[in-house]
Amino acid sequence: MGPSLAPTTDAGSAVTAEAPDAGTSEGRKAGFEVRLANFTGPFDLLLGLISKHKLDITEVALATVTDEFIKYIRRLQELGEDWALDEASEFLVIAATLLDLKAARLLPAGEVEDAEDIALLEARDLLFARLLQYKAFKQIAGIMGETLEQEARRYPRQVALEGHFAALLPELVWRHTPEQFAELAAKALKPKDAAPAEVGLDHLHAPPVSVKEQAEIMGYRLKLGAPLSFQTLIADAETTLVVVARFLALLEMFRDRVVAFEQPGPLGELTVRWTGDDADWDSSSLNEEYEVGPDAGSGENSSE
Amino acid sequence: MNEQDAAPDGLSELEMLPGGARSALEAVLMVIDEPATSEELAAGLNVTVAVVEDLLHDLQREYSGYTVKAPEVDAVGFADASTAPRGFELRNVAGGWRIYSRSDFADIVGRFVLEGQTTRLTQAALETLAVIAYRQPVSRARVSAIRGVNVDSVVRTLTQRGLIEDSGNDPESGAVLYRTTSYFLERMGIGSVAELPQLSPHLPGLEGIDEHYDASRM
Amino acid sequence: MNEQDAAPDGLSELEMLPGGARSALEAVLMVIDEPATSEELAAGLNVTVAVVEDLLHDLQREYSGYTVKAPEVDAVGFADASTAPRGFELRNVAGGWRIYSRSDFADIVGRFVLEGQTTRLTQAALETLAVIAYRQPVSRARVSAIRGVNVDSVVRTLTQRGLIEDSGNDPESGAVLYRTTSYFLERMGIGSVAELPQLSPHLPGLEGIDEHYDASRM
Repeated sequence: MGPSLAPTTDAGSAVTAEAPDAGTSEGRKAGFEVRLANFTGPFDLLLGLISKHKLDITEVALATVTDEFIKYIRRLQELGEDWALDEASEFLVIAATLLDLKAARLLPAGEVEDAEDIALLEARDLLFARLLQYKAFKQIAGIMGETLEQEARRYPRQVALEGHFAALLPELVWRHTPEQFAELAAKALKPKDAAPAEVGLDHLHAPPVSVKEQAEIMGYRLKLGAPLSFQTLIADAETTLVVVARFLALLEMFRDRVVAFEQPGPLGELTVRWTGDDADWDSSSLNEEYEVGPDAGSGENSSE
Repeated sequence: MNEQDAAPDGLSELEMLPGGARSALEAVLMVIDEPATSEELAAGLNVTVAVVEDLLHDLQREYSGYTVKAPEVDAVGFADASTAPRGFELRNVAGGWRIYSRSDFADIVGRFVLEGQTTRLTQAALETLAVIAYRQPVSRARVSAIRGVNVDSVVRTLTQRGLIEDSGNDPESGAVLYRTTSYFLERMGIGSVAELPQLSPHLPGLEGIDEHYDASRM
Repeated sequence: MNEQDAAPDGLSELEMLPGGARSALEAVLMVIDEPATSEELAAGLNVTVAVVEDLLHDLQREYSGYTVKAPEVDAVGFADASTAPRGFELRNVAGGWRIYSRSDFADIVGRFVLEGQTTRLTQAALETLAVIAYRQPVSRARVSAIRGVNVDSVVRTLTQRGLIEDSGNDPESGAVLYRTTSYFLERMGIGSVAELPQLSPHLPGLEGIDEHYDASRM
């Protein structure tokens, strides 16, 4: 089960993100709907998107996808759905994946020369490998689900031991004092996962990167006045994740009308210029969606 | 009891299943833990009590090795069951029917049961017992939620060991509730569960833990 | 197989009992509450593993309605089992043998066995379980990476359901590693994880993703 993606006749058409409870009749329906119950993860969604766009990733307008998500998440928030936060945080993963994919696809064929191009191609392969893997697991999960269901139709015989056999059991060795037993109880009763108050971070491989924080860093540099190329802006990025976060941050800042872009042509150098008239601008005006990333407390180390 | 159209005994529906009503009844008998009355069995199979009782007696005789001519025999027919007794028997104890291992094999079964038995409780069993002792009466589902693992088999072991027992059903969920036994108190060397040491020194700040678990239970 | 005098396989003792070794084995199967291995059963019956496995397969076939000619048939003989399947079956799951009600009767049996009934797993839980089953032992981080989402709460649910368990820590990262349990095997009706379906046929190219996608959608 994935998001319900009705095929669209017009690839670039406007999209609608429908509420989970909206009338979602199956079948051919123009547009794109994400149904909460069917949404199980970014790969799921990405598979859906690729499917929708017939695998031609260059036709996936990133802005469109972004808009789809933002609308979708806003809608959820309006509805007071608790899931919105989780999904918003997953958006970053999707966006990064899409960016990788798109960047790789945009490379002119046969012109793989410098290391960066190769790295991008590798990223694409890696992504496809991950998608394939995910798809395989998804199918296997389907099979396992059917098996479990089928097997649940068989009930094991698990009856209590007949009294005369139970009586044969050797007397238990019991060495616990009431105090030791109480200690055991205390340990057993202690909540295993202390609280939902804390979000687990141990699933993250890379150190957390906050889009807001990156926006703050770039805002600081750009506000100095001189236009900077994207290359310059990411020159000090230690990981790909930081690059992605900075790119996303720029998109957000663009929406916020504090930066402008110039690019002479496809694959040309992207120049970023500060256009905000508000010298006090800071990342707090950015979209809430990004704030739920692994590092929610952005502002703290904002001054680089 | 439940009139079908043409079949007032309800048999026709069951006869479509492989082995028919007899096998359906066997299926039930094989997995129920508590003895079931003819009425309960009849209701579950959707046949009349008379039909169920006929079937029960047929099965009982068949398991004991007598030749049975089941009434619903057809062309293929279970032309007939073996004449050697099976390893199990169907018994009517205190008004309820259940399958037991045949008493002829008690020595062998007893030996098997003792094999690999330990005289001490596993850590899992001890912890489960502790949870039950301090939260009784309590359902398996709740113990499971507290322990974070499925406790079905451990609860069975503890019951078997006489340390806990069924104390009726939860009025709301209908789930079986468990409590500790007097044998447990004996082993602990205390007179009542009220004498169990207070948990509070071991559980700082866990007030309201009950609600937490109940909420997260399902 | 049935040497009387020297009886190195231990059968002779059992053959004196009504129904012989076969029934003795059945009797033991009646009291186990989790799958028992051939070795455990052999030890309990005091026969060789080979003998027990022959008997197990005979019983299995017999319960399923096949005509069995047991090798140790004697004059009285279980001249032959019925041709209709019984209401129960003997299965080898999670590395052990156990009696189950036949799935044809699930609806009827379900009316009696309310407890222990399992709710269905969500799609997210199934996918996580699949990844853990095929990649075990595996950390949550790795499962997360494969599924592209945080799996913490799903892992907790699966642990609570007894389908997966902690299997120690990764020597390098120190992360908790998870593996499937024997309860998982039981629920899947397989003997070991090696019997899970092959993953490779599900790894074609992305072409035709539409169909797959739609097909797997519901």
